Amino acid sequence: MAVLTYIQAVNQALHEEMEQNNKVFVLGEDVGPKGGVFLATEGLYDKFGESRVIDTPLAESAIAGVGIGAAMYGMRPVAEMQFADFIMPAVNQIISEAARIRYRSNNDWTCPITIRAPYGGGIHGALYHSQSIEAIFANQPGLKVVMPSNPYDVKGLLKSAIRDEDPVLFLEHKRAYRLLKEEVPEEDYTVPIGKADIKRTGDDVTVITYGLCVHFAKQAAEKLEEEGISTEIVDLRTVYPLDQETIIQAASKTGKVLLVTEDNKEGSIIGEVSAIISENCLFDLDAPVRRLAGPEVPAMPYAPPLEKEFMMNPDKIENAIRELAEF
Amino acid sequence: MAVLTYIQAVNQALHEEMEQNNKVFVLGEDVGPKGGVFLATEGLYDKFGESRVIDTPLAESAIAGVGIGAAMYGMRPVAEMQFADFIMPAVNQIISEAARIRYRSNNDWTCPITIRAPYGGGIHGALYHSQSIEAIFANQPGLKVVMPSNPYDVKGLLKSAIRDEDPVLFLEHKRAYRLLKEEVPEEDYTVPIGKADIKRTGDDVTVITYGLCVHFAKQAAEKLEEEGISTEIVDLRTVYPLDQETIIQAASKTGKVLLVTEDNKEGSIIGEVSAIISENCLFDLDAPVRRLAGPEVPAMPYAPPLEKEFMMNPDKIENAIRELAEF
Amino acid sequence: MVNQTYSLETDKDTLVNMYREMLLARRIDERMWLLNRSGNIPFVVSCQGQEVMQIAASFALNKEHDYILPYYRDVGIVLHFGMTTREIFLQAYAKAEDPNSGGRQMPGHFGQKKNKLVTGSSPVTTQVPHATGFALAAKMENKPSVAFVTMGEGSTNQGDFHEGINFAAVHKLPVIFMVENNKYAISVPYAKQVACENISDRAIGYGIKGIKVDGNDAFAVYGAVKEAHNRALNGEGPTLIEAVSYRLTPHSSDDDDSSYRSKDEVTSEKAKDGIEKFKNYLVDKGFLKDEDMEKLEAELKKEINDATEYAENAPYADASTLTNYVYGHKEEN
Amino acid sequence: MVNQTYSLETDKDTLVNMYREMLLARRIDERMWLLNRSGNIPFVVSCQGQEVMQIAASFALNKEHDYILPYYRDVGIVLHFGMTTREIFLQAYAKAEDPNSGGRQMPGHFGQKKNKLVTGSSPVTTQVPHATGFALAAKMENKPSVAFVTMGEGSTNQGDFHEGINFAAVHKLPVIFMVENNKYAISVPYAKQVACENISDRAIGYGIKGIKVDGNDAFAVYGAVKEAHNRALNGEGPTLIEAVSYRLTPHSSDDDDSSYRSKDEVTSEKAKDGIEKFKNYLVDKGFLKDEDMEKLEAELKKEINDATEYAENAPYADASTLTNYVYGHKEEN
Ligand SMILES: Cc1ncc(C[n+]2csc(CCOP(=O)(O)OP(=O)(O)O)c2C)c(N)n1
Ligand SMILES: Cc1ncc(C[n+]2csc(CCOP(=O)(O)OP(=O)(O)O)c2C)c(N)n1
Ligand SMILES: [Mg+2]
Ligand SMILES: [Mg+2]
Repeated sequence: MAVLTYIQAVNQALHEEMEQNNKVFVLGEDVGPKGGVFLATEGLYDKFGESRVIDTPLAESAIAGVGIGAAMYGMRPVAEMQFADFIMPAVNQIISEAARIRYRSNNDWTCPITIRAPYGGGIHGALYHSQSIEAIFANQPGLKVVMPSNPYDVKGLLKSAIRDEDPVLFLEHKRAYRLLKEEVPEEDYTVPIGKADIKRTGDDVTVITYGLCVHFAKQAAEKLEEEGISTEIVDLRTVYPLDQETIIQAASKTGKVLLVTEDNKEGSIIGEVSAIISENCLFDLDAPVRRLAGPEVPAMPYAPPLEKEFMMNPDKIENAIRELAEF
Repeated sequence: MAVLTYIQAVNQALHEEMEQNNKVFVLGEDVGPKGGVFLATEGLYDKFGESRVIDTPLAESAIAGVGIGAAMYGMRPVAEMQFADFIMPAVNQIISEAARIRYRSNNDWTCPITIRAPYGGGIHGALYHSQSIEAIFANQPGLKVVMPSNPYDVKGLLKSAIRDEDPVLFLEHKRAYRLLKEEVPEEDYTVPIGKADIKRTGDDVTVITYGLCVHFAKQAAEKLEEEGISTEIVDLRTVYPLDQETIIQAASKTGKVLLVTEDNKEGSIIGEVSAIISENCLFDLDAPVRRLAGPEVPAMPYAPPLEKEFMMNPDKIENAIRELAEF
Repeated sequence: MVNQTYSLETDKDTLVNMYREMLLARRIDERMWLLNRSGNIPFVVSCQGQEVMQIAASFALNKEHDYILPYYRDVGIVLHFGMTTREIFLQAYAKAEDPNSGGRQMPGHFGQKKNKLVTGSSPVTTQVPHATGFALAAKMENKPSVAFVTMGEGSTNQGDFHEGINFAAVHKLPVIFMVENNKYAISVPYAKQVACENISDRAIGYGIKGIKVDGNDAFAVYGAVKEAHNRALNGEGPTLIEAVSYRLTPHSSDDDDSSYRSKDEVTSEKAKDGIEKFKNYLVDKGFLKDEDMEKLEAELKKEINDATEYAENAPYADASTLTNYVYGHKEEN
Repeated sequence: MVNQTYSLETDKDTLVNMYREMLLARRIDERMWLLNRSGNIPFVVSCQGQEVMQIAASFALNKEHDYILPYYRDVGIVLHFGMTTREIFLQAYAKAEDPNSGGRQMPGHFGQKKNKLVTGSSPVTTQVPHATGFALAAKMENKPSVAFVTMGEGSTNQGDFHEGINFAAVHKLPVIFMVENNKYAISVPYAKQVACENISDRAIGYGIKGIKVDGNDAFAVYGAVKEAHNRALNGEGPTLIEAVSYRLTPHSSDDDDSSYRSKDEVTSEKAKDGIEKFKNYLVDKGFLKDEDMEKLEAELKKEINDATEYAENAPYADASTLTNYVYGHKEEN
């Protein structure tokens, strides 16, 4: 097994899926000869040619909309939004169209499109290259929103997304792209959409999170282990629709739950997680369900002290776990 | 005091604000000679002329975007989205622009725009003329989302929105337009944005909701009163950012909380309400925080049996309150 | 009219069939209004005034290969591509058997996969990039399919019009964009929608062919669409066609058009009705006799009566089906 | 060049000032790259190759009345409208004193109300409808203000370009849309962005005036913008101007342009650099001597050194300010 970075796992999944199924193609801004601004599509243009690796005009609604048309036809488009922040012009196509096509046609038409977008902060990207955008889409039945935390899951989930019969929004944390590496099997495998994953088992406090914060939570948990605090970590992986079963089990297990997101708190998807716990585990709780999130500002600023202040990190998580453990 | 319908209250607020301040103008599709498809802007064109009552091309991103430009200039635009469902093409302008202008310019520029949109179901509007869209916008610091439940609040809140220094999304329940009537003062008054309102006091169960569901909750509460069940009803009025204080007080008061929305449940704004209660009132709760919402389907169908099945109604609320009371 | 594969003017059967379809669309629409005004169906959005362009365009397309992305006024188009009169009434009544959506969507939201009619929604113009996507897929798969998409002239001001056509133009895709210019977007007249003289001039800004035709003239529309179809098949890329007529009814059964246009205007436009014009042509040519007309009207009436009755008596979808088909099969990896 | 209020060709001081501003923009940009490559600032997005059109356009506008909606390459424009060299370095260093955003936004995200420079964001083309909004407001208020907005040619494919210009066209608003066509959208060359020969041809589809000019020719750009400005003030509505040059640097400091264009291409385009051309014109006319050049370069260098030093030493905004200015004063009704 080779050690791959998070972005190499994206790239490998694309290569393999395009090899296996000639209905799979990619489209987006700069995905062709340049290989994408983060090199997610590196090598695809040379291998599969310009008819399957399409540099589009600078128009996100068209990238999504043309992809949706091709998906209805029967293709398996993988559309790239250059930054998740720039998905906003495509919201109408994604929500009004992709998410509703099966339902509105009473199962006659379907829309198996995958829309990839790099999200998240910590890369000096400022307000418009750092955002967490999942909450905008996490209320739309018909759509799935996947946010993997580690290279292994990236490869397996991206393959599942491309093979899924329904539209999948696949959000990749851009700070994780080169930061996170691990062994990733060369062979074909998938990771199921809709299933959360226990990334670490523990007894004192349950941390439920997703994306880069899983990495931070692991670091925090390791440190706390030395202090004798045992942390369970749930990686949501699919943030919409949520895996209620795993959430309920893990929350009930320790009775102390910390929810973590890089997004600003109010209206973020961890509110829904909290509500699920509240509905189902009230009498198992030993402490209020605690949420740790970004501040209530529109997006992350550029200047280093401000970005740092906004960003989630292992220390913040460590402190919150400790507080809960001591509650 | 005259008895006004919900939509007449909208109309009266617009007339009065345009009279009082010549920076106020309206723009949207069919808002001119036709007076809007729901007649919200009736009479404005005749009174204020076509330069202040602007029939726009069919282009929501421009309606929002041009309004935003005019607001930055110093005007007080009131933009109408013909149906809330059609706000989707304007999401980029609303979220990336309106909500971020003050913050990104470090308070140099501001964007005092009001965007009105009729939302909600129960009018045979099917998938695309019935949606609850608030959740899409309820995670965006810089923006305020107001959803009044009754004619008095409509007039007072719309005036506050127009006078607000920041962008306000003003969502009007279209089923309420002609259904709900009450006495509304002719004089100038405002209702504060950001403050929830106790629409009924009670001791057994707290219902927290907004929009048309407040009306349904009142009907349910009246019936239950006869059975000796006493219901407190909180009308959120502003669904973003939420009035945490009022929510916490009202939830703690009875210890039994029912949250109601017409939206589908997962990812709706009542998840956030639940999370706030969970964080702050855990030890005051006598029952799990219960959520009553629409089913997890992309949007409300047209055929009467399907629409009826989807829609919230007093009976569903009554049953849920009773169950909680008996918990 | 270049490269026409057969001469429309002389093929009697084709012409009479075209007339039949136009008239059927009109009669269906008229019946809808009656049913609406009598309280039997809650909503109608009309094709009246646009049947000629719809049918003429359809005849220039290929039923076997082409993908059709209609908009809400296209009763004529969906009829031509295989939706039955009964099915049209089933969707008007929103009954379970409605092939478009099983009664989930409002009337006029067409879609029927077996006839390559692509499902549509209410937000206007989203179908334009979809059509480009169909054309892209067909090209990638080397299929002789053309995507044909329609929209109102008001809808050409949406960003998706611009983005969808530009994409198709850059990639020289086999797609035909036909604007049904009926001079109003609900209450907003042409002059308040755009400042250009011709919607078809927008083609220049995409580097594609633009054609403007009288939408009441079946031959002109047929010729333009045929030319566009040939261009598409020959790899010459997309065409933007503007067909001009008039919306003879209010915007929908919920609209009162007296607040924004005069009776006189409507009356004078009615006089230009293309169906009448087409009929007169057939009569002049001797293709259609008085007795044919009577027979035809009787046939259509029976077809519409049967369809109405069937749809009226058909059941609604059961409330228990509300949550069906949100997602397909679960991922099973 | 019609209706010109003064003859640009003969006004020596104006011409020399123009040259000074172009050169200042270029030298600032060059310094930015040095600072980036030496690790002092994390990001640069460049104006190189577009200074001539930026300065020439600015000189045709009215500093007192006009509203300017620049895009991220418009160092030249913001300089002309009053942003100081020091302020430009403050934003490059993202320091608290940066008037654009206090260091909140990335470099190149301009905005300074006192100079009527309207705050911009990263998603391209959102500023186009804003410009229409400023023009609408100015017209409603009867002010002699024109809105001037720029964008790259790639950005003309966004829906907001279409919607914003169409709105302005219908209402004949005083706004100038200037496309800075530098032939690339990051790695995507013109031919993969659009199929039309001229971006300026899109004007036809909006029923407005379109003008294409050589962006390396200051006189041509000045004339086009002056004409557009006059049209705007005379109530003749918007103008779409396309000014063509070339992006001399990679897209940004994060881009490696060798993966998508050849060195040869870049070299041959560099030879057409408009600043050099403009300087030669001034030298030929005798408006600029060698010693003037030396003095000028020395002046600019000092200005840039001072600004760099100031910005480098200026403090960042304190972390405690992170949550300031999300909303204005609380509603107090
Ligand atoms: C995005 C969007 N905005 C608004 C509407 C409401 N609406 C429905 S039809 C219509 C006018 C359409 O005009 P046009 O495109 O000319 O088509 P026509 O109805 O005249 O055939 C409007 C504004 C909509 N359906 N979608
Ligand atoms: C909506 C949106 N999509 C994508 C991007 C990423 N992006 C930044 S600049 C750029 C290319 C812009 O090209 P052009 O408009 O020609 O301007 P230029 O940079 O060449 O001056 C892209 C794709 C963005 N900023 N906004
Ligand atoms: Mg129309
Ligand atoms: Mg460019």
